[in-house]
Amino acid sequence: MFTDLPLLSLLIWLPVLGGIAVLVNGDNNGWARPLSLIISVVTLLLSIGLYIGFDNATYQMQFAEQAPWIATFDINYALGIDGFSMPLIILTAFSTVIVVVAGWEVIQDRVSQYMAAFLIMEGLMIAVFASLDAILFYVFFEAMLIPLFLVIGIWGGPNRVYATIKFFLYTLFGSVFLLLALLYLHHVSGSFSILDFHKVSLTMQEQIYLFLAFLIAFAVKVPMWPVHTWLPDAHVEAPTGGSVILAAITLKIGGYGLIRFALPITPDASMALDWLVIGLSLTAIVYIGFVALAQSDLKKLIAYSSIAHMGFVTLGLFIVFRIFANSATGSGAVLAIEGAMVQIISHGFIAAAMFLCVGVLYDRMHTREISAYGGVINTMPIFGGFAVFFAMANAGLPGTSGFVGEFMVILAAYQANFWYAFLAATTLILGAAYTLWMIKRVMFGEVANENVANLTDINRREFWMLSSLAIIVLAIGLWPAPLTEVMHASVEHLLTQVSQSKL
Amino acid sequence: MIALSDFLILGALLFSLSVAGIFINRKNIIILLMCIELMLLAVNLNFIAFSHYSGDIAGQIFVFFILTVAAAEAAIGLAILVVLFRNMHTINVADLNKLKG
Amino acid sequence: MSVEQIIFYGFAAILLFAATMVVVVRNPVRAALFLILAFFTSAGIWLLLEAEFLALTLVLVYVGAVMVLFLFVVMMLDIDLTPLQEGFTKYLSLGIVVVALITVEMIAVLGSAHFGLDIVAAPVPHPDGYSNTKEIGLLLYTVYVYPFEIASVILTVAIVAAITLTLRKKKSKSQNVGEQVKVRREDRVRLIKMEAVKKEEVES
Amino acid sequence: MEHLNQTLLLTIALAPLVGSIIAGLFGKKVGKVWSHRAAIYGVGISFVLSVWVLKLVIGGETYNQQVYQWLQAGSLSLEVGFMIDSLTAMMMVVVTFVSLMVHIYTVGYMHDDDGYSRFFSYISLFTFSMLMLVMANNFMQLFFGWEAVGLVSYLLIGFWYKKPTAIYANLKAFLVNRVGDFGFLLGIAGVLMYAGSLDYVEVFAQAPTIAAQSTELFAGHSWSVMTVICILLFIGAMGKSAQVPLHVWLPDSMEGPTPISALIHAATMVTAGIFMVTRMSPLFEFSETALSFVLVIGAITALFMGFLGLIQNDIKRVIAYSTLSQLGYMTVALGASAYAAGVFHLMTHAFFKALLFLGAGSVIIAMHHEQDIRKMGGLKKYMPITYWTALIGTFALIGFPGLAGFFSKDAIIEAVHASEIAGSGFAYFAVLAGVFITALYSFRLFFLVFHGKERFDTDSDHLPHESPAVVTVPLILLAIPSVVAGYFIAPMVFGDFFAGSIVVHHEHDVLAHVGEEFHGAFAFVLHGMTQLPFLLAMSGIAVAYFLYMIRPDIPAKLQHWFNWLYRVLDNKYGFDAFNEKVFAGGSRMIGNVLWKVGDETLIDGAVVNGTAKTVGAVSKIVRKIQTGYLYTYAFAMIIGLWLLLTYFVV
Repeated sequence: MFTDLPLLSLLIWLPVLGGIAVLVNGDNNGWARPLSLIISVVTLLLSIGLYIGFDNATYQMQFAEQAPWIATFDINYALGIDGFSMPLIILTAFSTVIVVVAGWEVIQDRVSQYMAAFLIMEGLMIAVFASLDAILFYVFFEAMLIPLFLVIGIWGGPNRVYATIKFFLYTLFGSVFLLLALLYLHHVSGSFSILDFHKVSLTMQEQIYLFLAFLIAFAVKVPMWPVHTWLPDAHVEAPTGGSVILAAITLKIGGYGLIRFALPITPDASMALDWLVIGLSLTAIVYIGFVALAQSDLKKLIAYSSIAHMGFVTLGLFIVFRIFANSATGSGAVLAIEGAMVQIISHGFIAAAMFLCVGVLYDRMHTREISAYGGVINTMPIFGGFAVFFAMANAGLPGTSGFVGEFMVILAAYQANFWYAFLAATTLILGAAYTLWMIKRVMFGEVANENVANLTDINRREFWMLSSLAIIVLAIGLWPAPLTEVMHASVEHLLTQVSQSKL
Repeated sequence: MIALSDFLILGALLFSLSVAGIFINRKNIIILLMCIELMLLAVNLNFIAFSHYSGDIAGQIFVFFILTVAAAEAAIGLAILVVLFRNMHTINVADLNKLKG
Repeated sequence: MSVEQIIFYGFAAILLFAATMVVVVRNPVRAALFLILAFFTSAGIWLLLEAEFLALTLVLVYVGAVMVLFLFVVMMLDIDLTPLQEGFTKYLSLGIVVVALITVEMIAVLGSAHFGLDIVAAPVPHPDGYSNTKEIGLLLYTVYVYPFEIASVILTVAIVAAITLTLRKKKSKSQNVGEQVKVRREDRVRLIKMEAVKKEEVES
Repeated sequence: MEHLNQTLLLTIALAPLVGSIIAGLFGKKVGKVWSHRAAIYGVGISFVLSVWVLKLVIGGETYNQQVYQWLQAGSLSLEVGFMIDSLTAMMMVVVTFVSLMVHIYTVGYMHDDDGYSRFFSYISLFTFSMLMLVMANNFMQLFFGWEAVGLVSYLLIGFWYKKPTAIYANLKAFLVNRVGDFGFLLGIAGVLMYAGSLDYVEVFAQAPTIAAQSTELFAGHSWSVMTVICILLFIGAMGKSAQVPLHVWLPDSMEGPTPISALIHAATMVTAGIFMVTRMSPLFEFSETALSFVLVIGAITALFMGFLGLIQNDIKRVIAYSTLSQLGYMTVALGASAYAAGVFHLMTHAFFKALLFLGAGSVIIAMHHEQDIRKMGGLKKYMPITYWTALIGTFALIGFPGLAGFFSKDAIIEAVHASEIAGSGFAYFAVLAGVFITALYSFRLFFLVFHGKERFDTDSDHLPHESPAVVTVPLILLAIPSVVAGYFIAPMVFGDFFAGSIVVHHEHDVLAHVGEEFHGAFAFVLHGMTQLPFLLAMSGIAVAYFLYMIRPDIPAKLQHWFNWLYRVLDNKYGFDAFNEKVFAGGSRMIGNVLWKVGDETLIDGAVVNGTAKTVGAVSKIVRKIQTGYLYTYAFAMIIGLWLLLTYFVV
């Protein structure tokens, strides 16, 4: 039944138009929240239709739609998904529901605009994942920043102007190179279709330049060291919902971009420059792990931990070449790519949950300083349980989704080089250190001060919000197979693409 | 017979004069507007001369449009001037520096 | 010297003189009047070029409407002329140099070397019964009909814009019945709760 | 249920989990009583079924099947499954038995605690995790159980989350364990790389091929792959089984409630490392280097951690150091390829050490949560059951002939004596000296607690009295195997009980060597009476009696004379201070430097904001051109016009 519907278009335009409807409806009649919730839930249900109707056996683009958009320049409204983008779309739809719920009581100011921003952003982000036309991708890639920019700029913290400008300039800086690369590829291939880009053959020099352009564009998004410094600032200033979307989806676009563009379009350059990406990823894991240890601001700490976790994504994507060189069997390479993908998805849930936890505390205490807390679990036992659970997930405990991706990538990294695995595995120690030290200082101990003593435990809304995330995190951790199954064909296809020289 | 070049040179001189006018009357916005009208006149002259000598009436059509637009421009320009004067009590271009950073 | 040449040079001389005066005179009223002269003479020159319709349009539209508008504005505004004259000589020399350079270059390009009679021959005069207006009209309402329509829209917009810009909003004294009917108690009456205060405290 | 099957095994594993969920998530709703009932029933079911499984395994059955596929990547399939053989079955029985005892005991011990249901939830969850660990048939699941027991340990050490020392200790425990897991995970990755699978059977089948390969970790130095993998795996065991230098967390973990000290930090979780190495015996056998490494680490732990037990005054810490030392013994056994002896000691140790801890807990209840042994004494007459069970536990610990500890420990000592791999000489000395030390500190504790004068307030109304039945019954039940478990030595150590699960290469087979002189358990006891270890143990008791009963002034003097030595011991060889300063402080400092200098100054300051500042500076200059005056722009336009014109003309 789902194949008959233009499901992707629905997923894109329902939230966008719904967002506009919420905006038009305004703040006065109290419909902004329920309407937004309905729209986001319907979108989520529709997105689950993607999973149901998805054919695991093929790497071909599914649910494809095609219509001319700007015929003069051969730009098409081409949509389609494969095993990489489908889980990300569901993640997006899910995160938006969570964000709407998270902002239910907290946002009192300009509710309709807040909700509308997130709904529109949802549509745009789904469009980013579903676009098969380079220009379409680029347009959504950029347009998505606008609602996020507004969310941070309007509902953000005291230093939000600095943070938003930094965030915006950083990402724009990256995307300029992306646009150049796409235009050049159009020049070479005579089409704007991403799938045609995959097939075009390029000289080594062309590939190097294109690869660097892609890398800069997506490294900023991921973010990779050393272009990561926008993230902590943006997170710290963003409202909870903004942080959730930022961590859960926006960063993923970086990893997705590398999968969709850099690896298949420029496989030879990726191979030649894999040392660069691997080096930066390992730096991110180790360096950022230490930096996170030194943070005194809850959100900064989690933001830094996000960077370290995303290091696994880029590491997993680019160790495949070394694995090919080292072993005849390809299972290590599959493990690496799927590990990166699982890490992407899992981090989406865990980081979202961590930011929601901080949000829960911030709503009550209006501070993010770790030193202002202490003994929170005495007054908020249920919340404490969730916080410890998500902290463990963040530290990569087996049984939670945080473990799966890291485990797969570390296993694969060993097959590339022992020292890669060695450095990557330090996250076991560092990740546990910064997360649990934070938990110790915030949650445990005697009640630190009167403010903590006056805390009330989470209400029903917050409980369901956190427990739905907890269930998913646990489910993926205990049985990741349903998640990885959908990717197999696409991963295999990607591996054949990267292993074939385009010279 | 009058050569095409004569008309063109006349147009050029007219244009130069109006440019000079902009230079030396750089504070009086009314005269600046008048100089712009003169400039357009010079351009129109060129159009008509070319049209005449090449026997193509399209040039005259363009002059027609230029006249239309110039009339519109003059009307709006003067309206702005009036509003400006009403609010700032001056038409001195040197005082119109609100955009200066 | 043929009649045509005499007319041309005569008109050209007047045109240049008028243009110079527009630029040089300090009083905007006089400048406007000289501009009118310039339009008139150029209309004459256009007649030489067999552009009768445009020549008349120039006189009618420009002299009759635009320049009157100019004069009207100039006279309506109470302009203090003294500060506007500042720097007149300061930029004169620079202006003359730049303008002279431009002129020399333009004449070098447009002069008889490129556009002389031997290169561009004078056209054959049109036969009797030829109507410039008719020709323009034919073209204007066929080939250029869309630009023509757009031009008309531009004019309309210009009119609207000019009126809107200069329109002064006066405080309307008319009553709005709707608002009067819609009014509620809260809009008019404010109930204030005040603590009862003893007399002594007030005094202290 | 005639045969081993999935339903049976799943029931064993999941029953405690169900109990845990009932007690944990619905503890408030079902109330205290049903919380502990749920947990105890869960573990009880597991125990009964585990015994059943053991019986089936003794009958010759084995089981190895997947429950579900966890993940598939390419040709690699990661599964969750169970492998049941004699080793697993024995571990299951030990774990569920001790766990059941502790569950029952907890009813009394935690009676008045606010977190009653939560505690039951945790220990049941622990039982589930531990069962998953031992029943695993692949490395992934092993690692899952491994980390899960670590998590529960973290939660339980920090059970009293208001105590600053407790939450310090649990963080420390988790992090130190993570250091071990770091190595363990790398080891697993290595296994996957060279064996192409994580399934035990497939990996073990490939062991010879793996052993034939070598790798270069540092350029120019060729290492045997098997050595690298085994040492990495053993680093995991070092963390979990608290071997030097990753032992630092175990003494601090005594901040947790006593029942979990017995269950997790003495009987079961800390022995997971021993279990793991035993399970991996088909791999370790291929690397003598790794075995030597294991042996030496174990020997160091066995001896030097024993010393520390001599000067501790906290009743639980003394037992904790004794646990460390005993874990060292087990590790030594592994290093000497006497896996069966190691596992046997694991089992006997689980019984008597749990007994000792629970006995200590009983004393602590009686002393109203006073743990300092200097403030105890003469408790014998107040709490006879605790006294006698503790006496049995202590004798078992020091290896008194006839009790459980004797058989296992003597087997280890004999095995090390027979071993010929590098480091066995030192290890033999260490385990012998360890016997004396063990006897000394054990009886120091025993005498100080139960004998001598009462050093507490005897006038008060709250005189110590015997604990309730829920406490004493588990003590008695644990005392029984502490006595009799040793007689299983014949099948377990010298027999073929572990034949299917432990692989020992002929040239390392010390137990076979020792076994040649084994003529039954009673002969072993009689033989043991004449041997050096027995004499050492007896002299240990004698010295303890002399120092702490006859001349209590001497220890103080000794402490005075050997002040430097005392200080070294008191500082636990400086491990804690070193870790605190170098690792904890160092990484915080590195973090701060990277953050302040790397991120804020270099990247943000120089590059990001630097760019912004450069742009600002340039625009400050450029802005001067932008006067905002119309005529300036007109002027610029005209100049531009002229320039263009000139360009085209010329």
